Amino acid sequence: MTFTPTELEVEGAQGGEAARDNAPPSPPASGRRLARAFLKDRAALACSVYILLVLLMALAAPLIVKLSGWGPYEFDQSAVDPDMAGLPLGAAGGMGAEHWFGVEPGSGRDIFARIVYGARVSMTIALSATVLTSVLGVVFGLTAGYFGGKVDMVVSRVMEFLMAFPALIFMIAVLSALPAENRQFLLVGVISFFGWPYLARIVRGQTMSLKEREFVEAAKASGASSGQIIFKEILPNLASTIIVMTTLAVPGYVGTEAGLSFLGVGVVPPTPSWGQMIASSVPWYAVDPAYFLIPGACLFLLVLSFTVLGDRIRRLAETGGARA
Amino acid sequence: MSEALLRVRGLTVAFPTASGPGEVVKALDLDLDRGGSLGIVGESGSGKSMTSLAIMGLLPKGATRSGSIEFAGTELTALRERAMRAVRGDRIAMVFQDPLSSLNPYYTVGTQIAEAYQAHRRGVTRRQARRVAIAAMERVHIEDAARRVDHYPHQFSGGMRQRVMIAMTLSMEPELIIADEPTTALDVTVQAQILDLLAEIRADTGAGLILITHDLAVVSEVADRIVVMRDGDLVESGTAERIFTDPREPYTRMLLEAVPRIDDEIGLLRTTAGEAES
Amino acid sequence: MIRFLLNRVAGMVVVLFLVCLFTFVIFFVLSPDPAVQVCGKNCTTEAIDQIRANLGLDRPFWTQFWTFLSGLFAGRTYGTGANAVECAAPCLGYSFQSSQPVTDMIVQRLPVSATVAIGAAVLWLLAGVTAGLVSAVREGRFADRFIAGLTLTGMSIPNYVLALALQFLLVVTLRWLPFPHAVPFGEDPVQWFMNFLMPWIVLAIGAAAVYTRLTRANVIETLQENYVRTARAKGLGPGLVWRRHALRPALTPIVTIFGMDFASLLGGALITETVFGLNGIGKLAADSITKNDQPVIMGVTLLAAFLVVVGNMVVDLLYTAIDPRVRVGSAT
Amino acid sequence: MTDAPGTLLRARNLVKEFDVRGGGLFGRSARLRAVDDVSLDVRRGETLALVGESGCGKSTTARLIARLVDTTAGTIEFDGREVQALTGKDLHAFRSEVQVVFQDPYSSLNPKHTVERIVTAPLVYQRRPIPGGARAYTGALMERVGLDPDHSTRFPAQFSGGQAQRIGIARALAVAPKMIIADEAVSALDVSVQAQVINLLRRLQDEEGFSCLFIAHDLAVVRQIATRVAVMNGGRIVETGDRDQVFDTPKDPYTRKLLAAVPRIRPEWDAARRRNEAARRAREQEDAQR
Repeated sequence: MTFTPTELEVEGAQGGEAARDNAPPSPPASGRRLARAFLKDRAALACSVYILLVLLMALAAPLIVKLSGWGPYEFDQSAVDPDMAGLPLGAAGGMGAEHWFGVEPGSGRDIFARIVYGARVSMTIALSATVLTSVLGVVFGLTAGYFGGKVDMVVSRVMEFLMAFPALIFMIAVLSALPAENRQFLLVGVISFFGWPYLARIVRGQTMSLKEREFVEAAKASGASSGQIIFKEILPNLASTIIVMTTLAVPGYVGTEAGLSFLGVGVVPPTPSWGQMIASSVPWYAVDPAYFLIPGACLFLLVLSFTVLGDRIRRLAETGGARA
Repeated sequence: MSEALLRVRGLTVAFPTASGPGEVVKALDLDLDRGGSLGIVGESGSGKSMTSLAIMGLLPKGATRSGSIEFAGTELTALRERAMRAVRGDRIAMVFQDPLSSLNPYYTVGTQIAEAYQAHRRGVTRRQARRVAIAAMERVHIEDAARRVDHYPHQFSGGMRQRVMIAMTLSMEPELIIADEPTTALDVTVQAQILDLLAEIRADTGAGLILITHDLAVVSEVADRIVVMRDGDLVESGTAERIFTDPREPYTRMLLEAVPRIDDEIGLLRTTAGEAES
Repeated sequence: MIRFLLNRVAGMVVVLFLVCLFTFVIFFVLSPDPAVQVCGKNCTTEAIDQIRANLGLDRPFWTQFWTFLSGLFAGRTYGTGANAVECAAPCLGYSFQSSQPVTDMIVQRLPVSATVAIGAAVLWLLAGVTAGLVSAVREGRFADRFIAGLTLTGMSIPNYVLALALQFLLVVTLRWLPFPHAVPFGEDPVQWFMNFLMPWIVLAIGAAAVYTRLTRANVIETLQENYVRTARAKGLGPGLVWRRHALRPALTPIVTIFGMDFASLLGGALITETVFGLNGIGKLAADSITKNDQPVIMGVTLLAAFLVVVGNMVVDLLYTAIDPRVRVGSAT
Repeated sequence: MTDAPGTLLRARNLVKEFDVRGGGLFGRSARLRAVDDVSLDVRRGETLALVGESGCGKSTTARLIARLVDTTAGTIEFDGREVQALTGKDLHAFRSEVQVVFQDPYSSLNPKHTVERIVTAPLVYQRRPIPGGARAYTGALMERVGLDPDHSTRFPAQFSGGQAQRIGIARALAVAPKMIIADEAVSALDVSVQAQVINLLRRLQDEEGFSCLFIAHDLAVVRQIATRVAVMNGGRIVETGDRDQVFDTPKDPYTRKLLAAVPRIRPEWDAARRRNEAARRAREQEDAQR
């Protein structure tokens, strides 16, 4: 699994350049102009629509399942063929009016319902992890970057230490060693624990360069406290970086959650998650391709949407900056 | 001796913008005699740097150039890239403002001086090129040149880096040196040394010089002809003495009045008409 | 220079020590009693106590940790008297499941993982840098936008989805490739190559996408440097300007990232090896997780961390060798 | 040592050292002495110019006096109080008595804040009421520095360099300081704009009577604005004196070297220009009368 670090590094490096290149700095890109540019971009629009759709699906899961008729945990033995080792009856994995996306081989559970509920799990975990990482990353990055010296040394060493870990293997190791209760909380915790340094490092770097800008000294000479300087003077200048970084982090966490569930240390069955659905489809892919194609495509599209969106927001933020 | 070295007529440089092409240099005329020195003066955004890049054929992507640039009888705008490359560095050399970023940090200064020589003189061995590099560095008074030739740009001070840049142009014995704000990034004592060096080299080699600067005092010490630019327009041109003793355009007069003098009366500095303070 | 080296080595030792400690805490303190697991079903209290004594689990935490650490460097002996088992350095303990030494298990699997990693690395480096260069040269044109679309897709596709999709397409539907099975290189090189082709592709795609973007961004940025303008002003031809003044500075940072990515891949490609049934370190880890075979998981984790830390250091040294600004300090 | 009457700031034997460490366990640690035993006085209402080339320690000295960095040794006495010892309320009071105008007008203004927020920041940070409300107060200050008060909701990037520097001056004036430290405040500006800002500073000083510590590398600019001049080299002050004494009869060899290096327009050209200018004016007047 190509984990996100290197990619984040790329983005970070660019973001850093953009922030340092400031002669003369641009006016803060007006929200309305950005929105207009955004609406013109069809790819970005399509991606937002898909993300919204998945979000909506996750939020209204019980309602949607009522409409489709089958719950995520209900077995439908009538939809599978016991003579064919439980292969779904009918073409394309049993797709039809009864089961919109077909059924799982063997158990006959409705794939649509499991996709809907899986979206709920995946989104909750990815978004919570993103929020937690962002908070940790911003707080530690700002603190280390602004205060420097000993504080910076401690935070930087911790970050280096966490980043030196083979994160995926270690997450698996930790999760497999820890008890299986409250897996979802553990997942969020473990993902965030290993994830925050990547944002923190970039925030730290930008804070260090912002700190050298004279407006920080001006604020200090005006009697501002460290807290006021950090939150009132520096943080507003980091806003676009943080937005871009978090948007780009979401797909990473969606992928990580799915990957961990795929490996069997993520969400515990029978709770559905997309990664776990793909994992359980491995023995069947040759005979029932629909079983892995559907969650696979859903997952791919979600990650793609977030990546494209993050990419577009970054470009908007940059050109908004260049168009002084 | 008053044979023309450079004759620019109607030079226009434009960049495409959202509202049609934006002209940063507008119908500029320049003349420089062989061995003469021309100062181009202007404030930021006057288009003086773009003028030099246009002469070198090094405009950034997207920029368009029109008009005529005649160098020693050759029309540069009609040359193909390959022929222009033979002129660049060999017959017209350029010194840039920021010597640190203008030198490649990955190579020794010797390599960077020698590669220009090798590019223009066929069949030159490495050893020969290196000797040329050392000679050029000695000529710009870098002490211990034989050892310093193997040092990297970051191992030199700002003034020494600018000397390296000048050595680079010297190795080719160019007929014209274009120096774009060569002393702006330097301290005043170092600036004096670099200006002296440029004068010395001109006297030795008979090369023509175009000095681009925002500093009227500097240009008054170096140039015999001066061109004043503002927003891409040529405001006024003439001999240095004429411009400094009898400026005809209001902008030139204002500029001269605004310069703080080290040896003149102290009083209210005159600024642009209408914007003067109280 | 020597000072710098010493600093790096010291830092590395500290990180590795912390990794050991961290791993050890998680596996021997937080997880359920290993002795019970080793003993299996129908176990008596005495038997468990015996195993505890053999494994040294009855001793205090720091003693256990020390024994573990010294085992890594000097080997250790399990049990006493006739039952004593000698475990040579670097000793990572014994598998609960197969009772094999973990070190041996890892060493056996190393060639497969190395093959997977090297092949994938060659592929992604070639593809990524080439595509990045093309993108940079054709900036804003069709080729650039096309590659940009490809990279976004490549970055977004989870590799197990890609692995399954490729298998379905190339093996099941089109039958271009055989079903993956282990064939030694000496026996049938063509089969061997076909066998590894899919894992290489799967692993390379995501990284290639990242390298493409990185190369593109670096090259475009370098071309705007003042020293590139100087090189052109000297009258150098486009070939020289590119080779000397644009590519070297632009590609240097890629070395850094490549070293780290490659090192972490050597430590096992869990998902890819599992999906394709390749008997590498990644699969070993995945299998041990399902069987809850803690010494093996721990061994693999330590190995992976070791590789990343060492890779990191090698990259730093390489960087020092490449970039004169780091290599030679400024004089006066 | 007795206090000269009217001395506002008295700095004695200032030293500032920076750690230049290699970092890590085996890093070689070195100390760089940026300011080395500097003593200076700023009298009420005067402008003391601190000149020197890059890296001579003049900016660090300014930061020490503004208490933006802590001293390694030495004392700074402002208006009878020891600056290093100030805390809490006293420090806030000091912050409104000493204000700084920085070199780079864009870098010194927060790009994400409006002019209004920037100009009133010193009052807000010191928890002081804004007389007459933020909008009106900003407007009045902007007028005083020659800016359009209607532009108070704009962002720094929407102004030119000279205008942005005026915003920086307005911010400094917001708390009616006793001393303004101008750190290369006109170095980044084009010559015509530079002249305007110098004139503005001189006018404001006449009106307000604040003292000024003017840090610069450009001797010609310094000569236009300074009452007294201190020349720095290698972290030390090599010469202090009244402006005319320093410029006309410099004592220290370094000062002489510095002065000799300044490029100048030939005096005879300037004289000729002034004659021509006078003649031209006379002609114009004649034309007008005709």
